[in-house]
Amino acid sequence: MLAFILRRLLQSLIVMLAVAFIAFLMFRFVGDPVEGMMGVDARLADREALRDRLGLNDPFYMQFWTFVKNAARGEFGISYRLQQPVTQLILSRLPATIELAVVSASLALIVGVTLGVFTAIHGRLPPSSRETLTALAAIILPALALWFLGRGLLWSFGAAALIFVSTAFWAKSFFSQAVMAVSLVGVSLPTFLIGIGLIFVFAVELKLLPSFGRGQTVELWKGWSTGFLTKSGLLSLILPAVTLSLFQMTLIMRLVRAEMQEVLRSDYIRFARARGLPESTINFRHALKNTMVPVITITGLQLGSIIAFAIITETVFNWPGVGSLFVNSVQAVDVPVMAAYLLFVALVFVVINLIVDLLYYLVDPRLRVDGRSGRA
Amino acid sequence: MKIQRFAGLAALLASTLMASSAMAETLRWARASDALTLDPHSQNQGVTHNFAHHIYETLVDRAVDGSLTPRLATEWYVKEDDPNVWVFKLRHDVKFHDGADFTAEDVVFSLDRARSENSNMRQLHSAIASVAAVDDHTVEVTMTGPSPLYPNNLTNTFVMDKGWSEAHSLQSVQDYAAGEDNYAVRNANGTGPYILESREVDVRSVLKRNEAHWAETKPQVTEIIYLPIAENATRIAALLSGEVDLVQDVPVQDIERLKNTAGLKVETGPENRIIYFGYRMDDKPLKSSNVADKNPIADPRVREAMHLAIDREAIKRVVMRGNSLPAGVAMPPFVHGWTPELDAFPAPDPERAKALLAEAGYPDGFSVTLDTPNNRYVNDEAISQAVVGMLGRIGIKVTLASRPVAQHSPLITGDNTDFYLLGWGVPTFDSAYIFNDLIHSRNGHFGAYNPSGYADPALDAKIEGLATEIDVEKRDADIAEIWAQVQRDRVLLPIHNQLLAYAMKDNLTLAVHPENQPLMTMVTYGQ
Amino acid sequence: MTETDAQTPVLSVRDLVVDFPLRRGNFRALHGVSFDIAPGEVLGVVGESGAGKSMTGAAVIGLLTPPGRITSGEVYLQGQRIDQLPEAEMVKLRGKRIGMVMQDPLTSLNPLFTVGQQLIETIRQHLPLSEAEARARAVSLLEEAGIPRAAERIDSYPHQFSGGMRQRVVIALAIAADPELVIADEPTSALDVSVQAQVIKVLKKLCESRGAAIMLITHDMGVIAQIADRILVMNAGRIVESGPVGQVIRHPREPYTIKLIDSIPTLNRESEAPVPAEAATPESAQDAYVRVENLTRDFSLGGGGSFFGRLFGGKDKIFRAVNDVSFSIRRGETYGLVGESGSGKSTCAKMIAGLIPPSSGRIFVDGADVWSAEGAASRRRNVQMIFQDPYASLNPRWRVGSIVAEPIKALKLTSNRSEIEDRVADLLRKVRLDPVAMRKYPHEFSGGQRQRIAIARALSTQPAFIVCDEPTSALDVSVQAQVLDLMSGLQEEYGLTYLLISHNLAVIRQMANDVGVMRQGVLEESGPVDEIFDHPKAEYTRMLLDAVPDLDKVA
Amino acid sequence: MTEAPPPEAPVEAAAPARGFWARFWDSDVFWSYRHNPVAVVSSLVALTLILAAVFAPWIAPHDPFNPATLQLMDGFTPPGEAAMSGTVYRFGTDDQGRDLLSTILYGSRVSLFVGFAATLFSMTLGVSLGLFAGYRGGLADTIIMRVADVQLSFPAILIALLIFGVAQGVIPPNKQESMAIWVLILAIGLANWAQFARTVRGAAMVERQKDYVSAARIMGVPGPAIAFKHVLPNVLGPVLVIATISLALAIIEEATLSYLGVGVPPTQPSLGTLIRIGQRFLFSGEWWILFFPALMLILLALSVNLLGDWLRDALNPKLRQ
Repeated sequence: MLAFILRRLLQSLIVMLAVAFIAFLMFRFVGDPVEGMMGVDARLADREALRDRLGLNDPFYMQFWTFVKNAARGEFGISYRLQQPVTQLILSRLPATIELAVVSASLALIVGVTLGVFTAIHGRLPPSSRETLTALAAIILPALALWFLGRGLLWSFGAAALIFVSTAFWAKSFFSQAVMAVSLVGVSLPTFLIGIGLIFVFAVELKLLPSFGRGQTVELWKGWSTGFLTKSGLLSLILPAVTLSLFQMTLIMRLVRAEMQEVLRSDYIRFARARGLPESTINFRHALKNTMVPVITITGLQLGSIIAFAIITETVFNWPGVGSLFVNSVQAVDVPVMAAYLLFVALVFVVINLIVDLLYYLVDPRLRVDGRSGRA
Repeated sequence: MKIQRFAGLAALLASTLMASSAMAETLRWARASDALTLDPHSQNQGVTHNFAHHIYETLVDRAVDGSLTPRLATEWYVKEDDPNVWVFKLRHDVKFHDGADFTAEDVVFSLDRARSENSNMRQLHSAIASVAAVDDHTVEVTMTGPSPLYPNNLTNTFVMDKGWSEAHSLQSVQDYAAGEDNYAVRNANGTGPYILESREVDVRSVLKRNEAHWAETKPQVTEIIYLPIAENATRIAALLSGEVDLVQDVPVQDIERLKNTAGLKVETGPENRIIYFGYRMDDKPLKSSNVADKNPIADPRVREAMHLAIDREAIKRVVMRGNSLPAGVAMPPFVHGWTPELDAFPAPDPERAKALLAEAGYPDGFSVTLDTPNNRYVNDEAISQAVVGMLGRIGIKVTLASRPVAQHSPLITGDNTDFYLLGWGVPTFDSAYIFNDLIHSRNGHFGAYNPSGYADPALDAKIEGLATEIDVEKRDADIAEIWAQVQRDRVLLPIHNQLLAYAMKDNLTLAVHPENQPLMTMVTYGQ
Repeated sequence: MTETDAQTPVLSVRDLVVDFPLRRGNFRALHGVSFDIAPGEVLGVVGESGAGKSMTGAAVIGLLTPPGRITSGEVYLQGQRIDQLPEAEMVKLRGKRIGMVMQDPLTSLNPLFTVGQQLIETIRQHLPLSEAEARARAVSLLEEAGIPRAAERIDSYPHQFSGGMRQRVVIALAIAADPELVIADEPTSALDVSVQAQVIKVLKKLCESRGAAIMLITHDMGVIAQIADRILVMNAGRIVESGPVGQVIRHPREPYTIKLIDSIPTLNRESEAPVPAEAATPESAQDAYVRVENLTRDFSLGGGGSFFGRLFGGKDKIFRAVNDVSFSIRRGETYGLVGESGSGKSTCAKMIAGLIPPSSGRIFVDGADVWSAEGAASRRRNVQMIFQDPYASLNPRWRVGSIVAEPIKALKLTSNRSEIEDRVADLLRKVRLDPVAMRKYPHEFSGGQRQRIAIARALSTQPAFIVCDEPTSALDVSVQAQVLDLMSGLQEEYGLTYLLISHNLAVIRQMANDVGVMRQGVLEESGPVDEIFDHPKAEYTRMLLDAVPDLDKVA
Repeated sequence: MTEAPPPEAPVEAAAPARGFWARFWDSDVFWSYRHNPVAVVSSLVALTLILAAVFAPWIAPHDPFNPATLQLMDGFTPPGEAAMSGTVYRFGTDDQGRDLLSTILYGSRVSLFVGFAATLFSMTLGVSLGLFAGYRGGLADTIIMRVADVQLSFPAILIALLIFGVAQGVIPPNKQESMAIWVLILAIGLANWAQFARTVRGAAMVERQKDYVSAARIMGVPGPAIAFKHVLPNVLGPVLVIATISLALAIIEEATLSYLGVGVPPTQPSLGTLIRIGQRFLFSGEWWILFFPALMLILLALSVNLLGDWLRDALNPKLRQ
């Protein structure tokens, strides 16, 4: 076990180094940082001088070595754009991103797993055409009625959505098939479009939710400011969290469904039936736990990528997290921030991977006992 | 991070206490980007200066018409016996936010700091030989030579408190290339009409009215919440949903919609910025052209054809939705040296343009790549795109290369472009500012944004002479001559001057500032 | 109903019809099956794959896989009709009144729950017991099922038990709530012979002590002979014959039953011993066509083997799969290698065929070391292999013609297309398949046919030596007989030399001249087949022979 | 043998081998296609869109990629209304006076080309690496899969951004526009190979244990030949499924990259570029500039995704009946 963790740590180190290298390689090409730093009046000679001072004229390997050396000490230098220590900058932005990521990840996980299980259990039989027609009629007719009554499209859509959710109770296989199809819309739309659409509907038209930022924040501890404790903070979280989670939610749901269907076909589930266990025990005790084993890895990786994935969501909602910091830095060629951000993402990846491995140990007794490395 | 906690509490308190007071007016001010730093001498950048103007003050200020007005200096003149010395008389009874008195020592300190090694403002003060305080309210600035226009360079140079700065070791500007941190980046102590309450970079800054400010009339806005929102759509959405009161960077296409929205209004006005196209016009072949043996643009007839191909009115009407002033000269009307004659432009004449091309030996046109930024100027990419079409119609096949400005600018400063779009603001309101960087041939001190290859030693000498010429009439004549030559040789291909638009709640009034540096002190409430 | 007895049958099935509405039309799996099981009776249901025997069991307990359904007929449990019960009622029946044991103990238990958790949840589902009481009952059940130190092991996970032990757990689970009937679907097919016998005994003992009847579904007549009271022979969804075990096995009436029983190889030599090849003088090993000398093979169990492992000083765990094995095969003869799973016999086969290199030791075929550079070329021509699973040994995406021709092309024997085609047709005829087969894909053939295609492929390079790794263990007995016949025929015709790997002692006895018995990588004993089978020297061999269920042991 | 398999094909000899089309029509996959209305509809939609894109030069009323023919003054004409020049544009025009119908046809051509080429590229790369890793095992496997893991945890967009950034630096500025589309393909392709590699590697590890591979090895068929001739055909099913989904993904990624400001030149816009341009006019009332390209993108991605969904089920042997 210890050896295993050590081995993983070493691998992680290699991963971090590789990412650092790639990041570094890329930054040489994204643009000239001097441009943003000097302002338009600067003379060519001054530009050259600054390049020299920044070490941009040093040989490549020297620059990389300096970078790694400093990064190992948690030193990423001073942001070219904002002229503050990068570490401090990233730390001050971290709470926003982590809160957003945690909420979206939980949302994706809870809704994804629930829907995945639901569709796996109830989606085995295609809905009868009668069920389909009743359900469709129940959804479309009230919506049309509302529209004709002049309540507007949003009301109609709202009503349709509500009734659609209610089909989960009375038209289960219709609901699961429909969820499968509708969920594809979530992955067929670019995230930024979803975000802008949500802003348009919920902020501009309905004026229900804030369109940008984090609302009021409260400082908890050592600069960790949270939006969880204020109403505006919580309201501000809704749209970005939904936008960010939609994609992962769809993936998790489909993954859980596929794995669960596989598990439900296995011998031990058949045997559990033969033992006379009730359906609920079979689905939620036996099948679900077995489903989680393969789901953990992929989900872990997916959730890890939420933080990096947030760059687009954060941009659209002006969410003050590390993602929007990164995008702003890319535009200004703020190399120290970009490098630190990429390493940060790599770090998240490495940590999540370790957690996933440990979770494996917890969930799957086959790994716990013989203590050998590798996943079955 | 202490500020933040404090600010949270303060904001809470403030909002509860002041809710009843009719005088208290909070303004939520959104624009596309944040000030880069609070250090007033670190960056020479518009947004940063704009923010700093609320906290710090300059010696002289510029009025909307471009003229200089007193601010911390009440009067200034060239010393009678020495044309190289500028004398500034300072305002009395001015206090910094921390209560310290404003004196000549502070000005000396600030000017020295602004021209120190790491300051990005030092270019503006490169002609200074020394600065000295004569008495508590008089400062003498000795120049290396006659500098008649020097006060123009002072409109963005802010005065810091010497005592406060020394207490926080701020004598030199942050050398961030060396990894230094600096107190002034995140803290401010100025004499300005607003006091910094809290600041989260890129997120929000809160400013409170300075009740001890020297000005007689207090601004109506008692609190400013400054909110940078980078995405255009999100920024406009925030205004539409009532989450902000004022949006400074309004995309032209949204002006109509906002005007027609109940409760909102839009103010528009010209910006002191010219949008133009530049090209390589020396004899070396173009890098991106199918004509490999020579440079077609070097032929004046080709340049004329290109000018004739452009339909500025169409660009104004469609791309800019009417929000531009088409230009015939690469100089905003605010700038000293501008005349209506220079700014006249010919009606588009594609037929004549084609004939000229044929005459020059390119009956079938030629191909060239146009480099355009896509996130810098109002609809920059769309303008370029429209021009691609117009040039296409006379046979010049243009490939459009569109980049963020961070990648676009190096192409120009690094001589890596054949044909490009650029915008040029003129903070000094003087033609020399344009000539120095756009017209003068490139060397270590001039022509940083002139990749045209256009080089005329006589013209260069004339440009250099403008800086020290005291004889106003002679200088004006020189400027006119230079412009005449530039226009004759068609060194630049001007398109238009940008119009700025500010959108706000309709109970506010704020006029557009030509340098896009509006002061919230100017905001008035009521119809 | 025939109620001559005072007793009501535990299970009574009448005219059971099961249909599978498939897309190519309806497939009728059971065509009106009727039978009774008396209380405490053990009914053996036997038949080849596709006979419908498992289907009958699944239909009784109500666990037909969709879209299968009972179209008509009736099922009574203790006189109560159960085939039309709603699912909610059926759930209460399962486990409580009808228990079930499935084939594969490795997959029947949920790997993520301890044995105890699974037992306790089953017990508490059916009996009003507290957690502690259920646990006590679970322990005693495990003890009864013959699990040593049951009280400790109850908290172990399934993977910590061996296959045989797991099947005992499965049996314990099946009888946890004292059902009246236990349906055992091939309960021993996945187990080694030595374990098989014990598990059968446990099943019988547990059911006897509770008076539970058993419906024992199996393809193995031997197992039925061992414990069943009555036998039901099924074929193609119908009952062919039924009656007391002794009677049916000794005096089968129906032609199908007769054929079925005839095709079962037995340990007792009925026919002639396989004739040694012409020059069959028992010479020294020098003459041997295949010679295996001190063959050893180690496997690393990982952990320490990799680069990182070494970096952290992890110890390389070595597992010796084959340990110093030597034997030889004379030209034209068959050498049988027997052993249970994990004995290393397949590893031997793979080393000889050139699939995995030995750790030490040498293999000579026709005098050439097959693992030397020169030997490899001759090995490819001379050595071929036939595999166990006819479904996995043919590439499903290739046409049969290409499959059979592959060795010809790989060894560049000829590249003329029509010549290749002729040869393939010829080969297919040799294995008694229509040459049209070459245009089809493997999935269009049955298991026996596929194994013949595999043989045709093995023959296509005209090898002298064929390694046969369990060539018939995936096949039904009647098909097995055909394939074995074909192999013998080909051996005679072409003077082939075989290495026959099998866990089935009867098959070895029937086919081999010499035999080697392997156990845990070691060759326990080796010698002429009759000598070893009739006078086994090694304890292990004797145990193996004893464990084989034999029709002759029928009570 | 827990239960009887469905009846096997008629035994022995003489059933004639059927023709390709007959077998195709009767195959399980096509049967499930014929009986799945969602699959039929989505494939028809996808096919229509793809054909419309391919034949855009013959269908589209204008050539939006030729700037010389554009009427700037016709810009922002609403759908169905007469423009300044008197022309009526069915879907309206955009800010450059381009006919939107033509533009989305041409634009989806670009998007589809990028999508197909990127998918093909990532497929080739992923399948080769996956086969190599799965068939070879050992250190090569560890390294490849580790890289794939890392890659999977970085969103494709981020990776594509990085690659795009590097390409910007490597390619001389005046070549960048002509290379842009290839860089895009490379970037998206490189960002998506890991899914293929993982799947193929998993499948290859299963396949290489199969006896037909052993049989080929005994004959001395060399490793790469086994990997490609034997293993590859048997892992193509899941590859096809992933290819479908990653086609949709590539189209969306291209759009997102355009949104972030990297991508094809605006004079030859893809759907993504059109959406980026269009979203500027979301609040200003010119809804059609965003609406039609977005609709096209959704239809395209959704129909391809639905097809992939069906294919996944149809090719899953365990779901077959």
